[in-house]
Amino acid sequence: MSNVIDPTRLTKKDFETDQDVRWCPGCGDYSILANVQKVMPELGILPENMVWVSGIGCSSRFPYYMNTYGFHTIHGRAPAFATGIKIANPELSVWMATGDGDGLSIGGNQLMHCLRRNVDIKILLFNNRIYGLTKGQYSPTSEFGKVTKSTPYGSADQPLDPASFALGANASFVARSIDTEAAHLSDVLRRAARHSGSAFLEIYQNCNVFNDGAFDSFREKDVRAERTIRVEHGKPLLFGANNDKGLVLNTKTFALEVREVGPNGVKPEDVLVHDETNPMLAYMLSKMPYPEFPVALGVLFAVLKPTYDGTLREQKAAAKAKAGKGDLQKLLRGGATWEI
Amino acid sequence: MSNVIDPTRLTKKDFETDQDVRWCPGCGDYSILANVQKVMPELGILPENMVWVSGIGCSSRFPYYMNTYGFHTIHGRAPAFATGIKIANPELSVWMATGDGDGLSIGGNQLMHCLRRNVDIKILLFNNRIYGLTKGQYSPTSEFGKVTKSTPYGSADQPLDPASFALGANASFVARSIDTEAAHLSDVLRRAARHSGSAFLEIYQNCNVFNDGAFDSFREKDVRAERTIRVEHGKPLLFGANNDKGLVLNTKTFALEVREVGPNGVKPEDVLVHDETNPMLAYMLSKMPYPEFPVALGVLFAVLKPTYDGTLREQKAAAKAKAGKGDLQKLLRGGATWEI
Amino acid sequence: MASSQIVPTPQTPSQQVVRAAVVRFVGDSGDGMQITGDQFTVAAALARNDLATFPDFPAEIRAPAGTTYGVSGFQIHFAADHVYTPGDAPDVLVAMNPAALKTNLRDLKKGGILIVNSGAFNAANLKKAGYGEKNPLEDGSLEGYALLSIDITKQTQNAVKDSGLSNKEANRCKNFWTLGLMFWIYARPLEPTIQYIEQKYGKRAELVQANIAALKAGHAYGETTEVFQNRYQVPPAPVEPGVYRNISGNAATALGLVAAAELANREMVLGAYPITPASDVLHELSKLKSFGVTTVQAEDEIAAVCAAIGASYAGNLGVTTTSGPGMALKTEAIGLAIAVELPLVIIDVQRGGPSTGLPTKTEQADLLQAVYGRNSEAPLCVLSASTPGECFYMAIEAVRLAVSYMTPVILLTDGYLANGAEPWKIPNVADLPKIELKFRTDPVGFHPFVRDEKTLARAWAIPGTPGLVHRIGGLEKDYDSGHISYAPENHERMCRVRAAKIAGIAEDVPEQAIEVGNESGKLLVLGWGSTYGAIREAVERSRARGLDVSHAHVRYLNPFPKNLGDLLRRFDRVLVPELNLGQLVKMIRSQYLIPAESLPKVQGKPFRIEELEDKIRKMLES
Amino acid sequence: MASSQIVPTPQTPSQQVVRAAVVRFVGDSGDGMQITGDQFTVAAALARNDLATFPDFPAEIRAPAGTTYGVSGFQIHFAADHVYTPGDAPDVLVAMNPAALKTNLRDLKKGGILIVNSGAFNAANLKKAGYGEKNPLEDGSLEGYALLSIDITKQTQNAVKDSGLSNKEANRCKNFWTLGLMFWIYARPLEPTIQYIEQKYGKRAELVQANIAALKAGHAYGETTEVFQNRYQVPPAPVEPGVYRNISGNAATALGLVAAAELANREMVLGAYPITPASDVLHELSKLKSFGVTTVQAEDEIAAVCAAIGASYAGNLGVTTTSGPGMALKTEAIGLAIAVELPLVIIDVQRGGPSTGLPTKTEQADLLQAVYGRNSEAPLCVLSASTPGECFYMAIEAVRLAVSYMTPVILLTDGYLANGAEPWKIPNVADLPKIELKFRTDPVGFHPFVRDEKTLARAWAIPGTPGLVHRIGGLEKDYDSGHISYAPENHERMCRVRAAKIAGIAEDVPEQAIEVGNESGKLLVLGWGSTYGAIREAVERSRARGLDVSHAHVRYLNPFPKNLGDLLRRFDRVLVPELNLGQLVKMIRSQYLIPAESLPKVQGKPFRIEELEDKIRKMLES
Ligand SMILES: Cc1ncc(C[n+]2csc(CCOP(=O)(O)OP(=O)(O)O)c2C)c(N)n1
Ligand SMILES: Cc1ncc(C[n+]2csc(CCOP(=O)(O)OP(=O)(O)O)c2C)c(N)n1
Ligand code: SF4
Ligand code: SF4
Ligand SMILES: [Mg+2]
Ligand SMILES: [Mg+2]
Repeated sequence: MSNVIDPTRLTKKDFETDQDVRWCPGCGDYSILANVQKVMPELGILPENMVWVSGIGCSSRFPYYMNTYGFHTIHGRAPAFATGIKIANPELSVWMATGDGDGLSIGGNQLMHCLRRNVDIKILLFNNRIYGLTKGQYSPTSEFGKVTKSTPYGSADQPLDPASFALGANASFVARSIDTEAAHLSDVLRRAARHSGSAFLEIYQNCNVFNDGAFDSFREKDVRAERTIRVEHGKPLLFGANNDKGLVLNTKTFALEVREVGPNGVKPEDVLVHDETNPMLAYMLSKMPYPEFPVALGVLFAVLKPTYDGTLREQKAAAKAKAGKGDLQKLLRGGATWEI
Repeated sequence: MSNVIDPTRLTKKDFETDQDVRWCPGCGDYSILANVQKVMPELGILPENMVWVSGIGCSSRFPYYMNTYGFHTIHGRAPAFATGIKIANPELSVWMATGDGDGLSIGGNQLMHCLRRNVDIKILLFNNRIYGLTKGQYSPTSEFGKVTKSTPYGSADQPLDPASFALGANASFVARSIDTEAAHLSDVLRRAARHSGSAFLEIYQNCNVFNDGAFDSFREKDVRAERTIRVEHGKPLLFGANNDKGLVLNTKTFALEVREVGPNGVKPEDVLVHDETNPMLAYMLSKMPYPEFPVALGVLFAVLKPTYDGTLREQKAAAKAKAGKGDLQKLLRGGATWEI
Repeated sequence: MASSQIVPTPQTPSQQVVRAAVVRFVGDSGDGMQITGDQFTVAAALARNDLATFPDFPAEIRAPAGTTYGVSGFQIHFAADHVYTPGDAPDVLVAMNPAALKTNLRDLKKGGILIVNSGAFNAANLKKAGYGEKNPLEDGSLEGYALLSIDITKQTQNAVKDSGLSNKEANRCKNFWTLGLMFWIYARPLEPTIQYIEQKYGKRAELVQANIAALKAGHAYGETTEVFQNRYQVPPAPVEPGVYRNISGNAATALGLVAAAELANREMVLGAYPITPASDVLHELSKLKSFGVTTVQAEDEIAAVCAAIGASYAGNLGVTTTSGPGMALKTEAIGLAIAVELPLVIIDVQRGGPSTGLPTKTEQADLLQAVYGRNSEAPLCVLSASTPGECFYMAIEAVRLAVSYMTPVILLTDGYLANGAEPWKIPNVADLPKIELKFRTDPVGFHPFVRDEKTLARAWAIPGTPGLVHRIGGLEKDYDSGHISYAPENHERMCRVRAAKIAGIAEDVPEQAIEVGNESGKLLVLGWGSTYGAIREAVERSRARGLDVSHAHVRYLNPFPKNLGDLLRRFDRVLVPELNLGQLVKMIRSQYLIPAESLPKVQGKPFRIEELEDKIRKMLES
Repeated sequence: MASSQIVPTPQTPSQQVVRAAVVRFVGDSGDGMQITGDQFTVAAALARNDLATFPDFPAEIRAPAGTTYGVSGFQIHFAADHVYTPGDAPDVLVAMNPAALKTNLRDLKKGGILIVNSGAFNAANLKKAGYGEKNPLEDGSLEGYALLSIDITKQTQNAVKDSGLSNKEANRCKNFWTLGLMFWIYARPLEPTIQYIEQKYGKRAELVQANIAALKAGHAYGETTEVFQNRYQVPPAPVEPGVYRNISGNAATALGLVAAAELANREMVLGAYPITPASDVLHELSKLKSFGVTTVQAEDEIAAVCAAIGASYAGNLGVTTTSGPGMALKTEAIGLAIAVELPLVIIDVQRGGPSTGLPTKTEQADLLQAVYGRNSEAPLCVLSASTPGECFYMAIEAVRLAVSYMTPVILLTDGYLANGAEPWKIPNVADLPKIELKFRTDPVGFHPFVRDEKTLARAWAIPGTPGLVHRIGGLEKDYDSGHISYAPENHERMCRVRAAKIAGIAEDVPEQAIEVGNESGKLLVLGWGSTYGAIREAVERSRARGLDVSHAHVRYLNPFPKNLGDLLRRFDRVLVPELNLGQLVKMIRSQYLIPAESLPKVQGKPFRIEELEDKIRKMLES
């Protein structure tokens, strides 16, 4: 066939569709799309062997813009569709795009069970802390007291932190990034892509129409270094424009503290070293209250454990190996029979 | 009226119904019921001001046996019903009974959102690690590889820990107890009852028909002291028949360790002291792998934050105070009008 | 009555009286067409025209400028006579860019006035709209219309150049320039809009000034240039005296619910999950805390309805609002509300389907789901509203029936009613009948399923009531004690009493009336919901042409009014037009065994009056 | 044919030939009545009787011993002629305790044999059963029956006393003692049951020995005591030659699905969430990994159906199984499957409702939900099975239609079919027709909604296929390109083509046949689903009495077989008996405008043949 592509020679173009992209001009979704389209060719997976699944929301329009197989399903249930797809054909690389409403409000249960089962799919949650598509109601990640179309008196809900939620659900891979930071986002996308099991990646995404500037206080160029911390496995948890601040454990109170590092502060050895296999540390990092603490970005947690689809595949293979491919006639005859 | 009861003179009898209790003989649910009926009179709440809400499952039959108002709803949604009840009438003391299937499988989303919102209801999750009512399928808390009616080859799911899940959902009160330990269970019930906000109490419960002995390895009399640790706020995290073992933090690996305490082991001061307001510690305790670590029982976490219903109530009161009780005629006239 | 023709004739501008007009504004989402339409509506209302409006939003939040799928529209029909619909085809089309022209031109009446912003007809926009290299303003393809091609962009920029606005902001004033021009054409005063601008932009003086300048400039353009042959005047309509406002269906629904709560003297809990086109009911109600309304934006539709049921159980009015896909999710819980017999009001603002379908478009295809879409025998009451204003009264009716019969009631509205608007005579609150509502307090003879002999409603005994402590649930209950019962005959008895209770509502609702026409005859057009206006107008026009046709409109869909069968049988033929593939017609045929015929339409849009007239003519000729 | 009377007459035991018998075993959940029933069934089957069985479980897992709601029952009807139902009223009732007697006596035929375990009639049990102080065995209240009061407890204890079992374990052997006695009465060999005991308790020799001892003792009791006047012999039935097994509806459904997967040469993914009475299909299928079946016990019904749809999308056979409340939850996702036109098989094992209702009881009340219970115009195919064995074939049919028409197909069974069983002639796999199934691979002219001209099915192009990369979703799609489209006429075109596709299935399914009776006449009894046996037998009996009545049974509920209307119109009257308040009858009346009459029953139990005969008689007399 003429359209056979060499998987090692894929380019960004191979992942772009000819569909008009229908997000609002200026929406953070554009840069996420661009980054994904940039990273995908590196994976050596042909577009035809990749499926993007989504629910409903602005973010869930994502599959339409990827030149791969795509399934824009119903609100909140993408993890279940993705699970079915992955089980039916484990050869496929299955990706999911969801929003803070789609994934954490109506779809909280599907997401939670997908993560705990460790189905081998990569999940991008676009967190804009608002319902974009339905024009501006608060979401489970909106701040307490947030005034929106549906909460003129301020929301009465305590928000959820997506990464803490994922850790509570026993996710095997939990990471965070920001729409505007191309390099960081690409790195984390690569890590997610390579993870075997459910990879959960929360991306702070600006909705410039209904929640503009939600993340400006830590993502703007001038504050970024002071207000975020980039965690890397095996590296000390340092941040600040001059890497002069660090996270230190107060063993008395059993709590993290931000400390100056250097002559006037703690010694570099006292700074905690990031260990992405440590669930406690990951949980702590996910829950650090802002703005007292910086926002943790990067791979907070990553461990390997059996995947749901892998286990099912093995069980099926083992059953076939043991019993041979099932004999239908024998099966129908089952238990006690008699002949007439 | 003749049936006015003095709330300070309530007895267990006041909370018992005349309905036949329809659990299997020997089921752990009986002792939970007995403990609840024992503790309720202490709260000084008249049965008529208490509502028990449940979903579907053996455990969800609970309301039928409490001589209070009760609503046996549909599978998994009890938290949403309870939320509606509490908002409609904040004077009511609202309690919920659920199971590991009802609360964590189909009802995971409702439970999660109820906990994060911090609705002022008390939630008892009977965890028997099995679906009792539907006769023995595995549940989200069943072990990986568990053989049940629906998983003859062993389950392929990684289980969820209810307490970790609740912490991931930002619950304000998370506790654990066991059906068979009356004193402990009663204590924790009292604490839950007094908590303002969502109180989440997981109770290990034996289903002697479909998952008999699920918790025997740590709840049997002879092993109990060695295999469980009773956490108490402000007290060192000691366990063992002679309180000779303790939980210690390895500050290098940032992980908990079990250590002998005493001349051959660590000093008593090195043992961690339980702080129920520390979410990190709570998360660690909830996730300690068994049997390398003991099972943590008691109040793992408890903090105060605004309740959902309380905030809504205040908003309503404030709005009325500010605008006066709404004037319907004025409202109907709304924006631009014209007269003919 | 029919909107008249407005064909410009070559004479000097003079005020020509027309009985009616249909105007449509179309432009980019960012062009402010909805504000333009709203202000034009207010002007027509203040001039005492009867009117109906319909906005048409794109599905995208903010589609890229210039695209056909980003076009936003607003149509208004205003008249000196009664108006029942926003009109079939506009007399005047105002198109702010090529995409808007492309997607709307075919609706414009032959010879109608076409006002376009030529400033937006640049190469890029023409291409995006799919015109390619050709400019329709120049290639003669618009010859059949009274084309007025004005560079509104430039005109506006000139008008506001002193305001110090950025170019981008200056451009945003285009809509007020256009409005000014339209006000000139229809001889409307500018003052109300000036007041509106002052209120809206009050905080930014430069915006106030610029927008007013644009408005006046547009008006002056009409006055001073000679392109216009005619100005039009639409005399006041003979409407009932009273205080009026313009109201959309969603706003009316929200107000009806609040009014009902007040009439029943109960607080209300709305459990809702946002969904187009129902979200505005949530938005409206969330403002009304001082009326004792609590809104719960739940995590999903299931939790939303369950919270509402919980609230009803505890003695509040539990309400939930949604649209098709959300309805599908609520059905299990609605079944519980039926089983435990608690009041619950469910508003389904229908939209195009199946599945996600056409979320911003209208449809009437949830009827069968509403009546039958639950497991087992789970009867409930289904109502519908026919016009935006009627949503108010049907919402009250839904609450009344829900609390009187201890039952869920589904009120069906749709995207067309929800967003469409009409002038609404504001009722006098004192005149609205109170809703009787009593909680059980007497323990003597009490059990939770003890029934009122007449209504068959069970007792509503709320938690907190001494002496009535009890448990309810979804398992079958003993008729005589309310305890769980699996007894065979008891189950049948309970199924039948639940059915009888709902059937009995027919005794408590108005008999079916004929809307227009005779009480018997050759043809009855039987409608329900938002098709009201189109059917009514089509039947009136047909009767004016001497055809023997009547119109009846069903508001009570389950149970039907008790005289409906008799009424239908008085006609030789019955036609049922619906915005679906034939749902009410199924119910009618099954219940009355009459060969009612279906006129289905599923295009995400209402019927045109003409389509209905054609069908009526054909049926009566054949 | 009718089960004959077994009235004991005072003579020495002799083998009396009867053409049929109905036996019911009832006792505590712990009394092993289901095992007793199963073994008795195997014995009847081996004796080549035709038979039908029905177990009746309590809703409680293990209700406290001695309670009425803890009674577990098993009924078998076996005969020398064709058997269509488990029988109306037992000829023999075996009651192991007072509660069992209390709840079942009224069903026993007048004069029937009543065997009771008098050992269980102690004060405590009598009270729990609600007999108070009175012992029915002693107060003469059982006079109308051939009462055999035996202390089975003591007899069993004596029989097994050498086995070294504890008292509790010894008591558990009662059921085999009882079975031994029943085997004597019906002259059955003990060997197969002995083998069964050996297999089942093989690991514990003392249990093997004790149970066999009990079985033999019961048999000997019949032989040696003189209480029995008669032994009965039911001759073999004239059944088709072949290899038979006993099969329940749930087992047949599971096997049908696996067979279909094999016939289509596809692997299957079942997404299911446990729910009574559907769970056993999940249990059965979860064993069949070597057949390429993967079962996903999902977190809820929504995830279950979504996983199945995902699997279909990826090219497997997606199946989901559930019951009423679960169906309600799946409707939104089923709507998506309709919109994206993917194959999906949905098995709804109906149970008593509304809401949680009567979870362990049967009902046919999900029909309207299956046909209409989705938002908007969302047509799909609905099938039903009439007997346990037919579940196998209808499951295959569901798969065939789903993949041929790229559509969800709902197969309705019910609790009665699910748990009831009948002898089933095992088909020869080689004789089952293959299911044609082709994935699209050709990129030329491809778009995801390009259709087969004949079936109107869209192309099934699965991920992994080079050159066919595409996106699908729940928004409306352009007919000609498959891209998202909100165009009005296109939406109507798509709605109509989806409807036409489903309607077209009528061309591809068997025409409706008359089951029993003439092709035209005075009365047609039209049934569907599990009422098959009762209707068939009632019609046969009525015809034997000379009444002009026929029976037709609809398996294809949407669309109906294309000749159904014509067939119905050949009868003066049409009666539609259903285990609901009248659902099929609504569809029939609406579609064919014939005054079909409803015979509803909602008691959680099947029709009795007599009820139907009565109704037929009344209708033909009136
Ligand atoms: C069953 C159902 N309920 C509600 C909706 C309406 N709806 C569509 S998207 C959405 C929220 C989207 O929020 P999020 O996932 O955060 O996406 P965003 O638009 O912010 O990217 C809602 C409520 C729907 N489509 N289906
Ligand atoms: C919508 C719905 N799906 C499924 C069921 C069937 N069902 C009833 S209880 C239950 C699981 C109960 O498990 P759990 O909550 O752990 O309760 P337990 O019986 O173990 O106490 C299931 C699946 C149902 N009643 N409703
Ligand atoms: S509404 Fe917000 S999230 Fe949605 S496309 Fe627009 S900017 Fe992006
Ligand atoms: S099945 Fe298990 S959980 Fe349910 S009542 Fe019986 S012992 Fe208890
Ligand atoms: Mg969002
Ligand atoms: Mg359980």
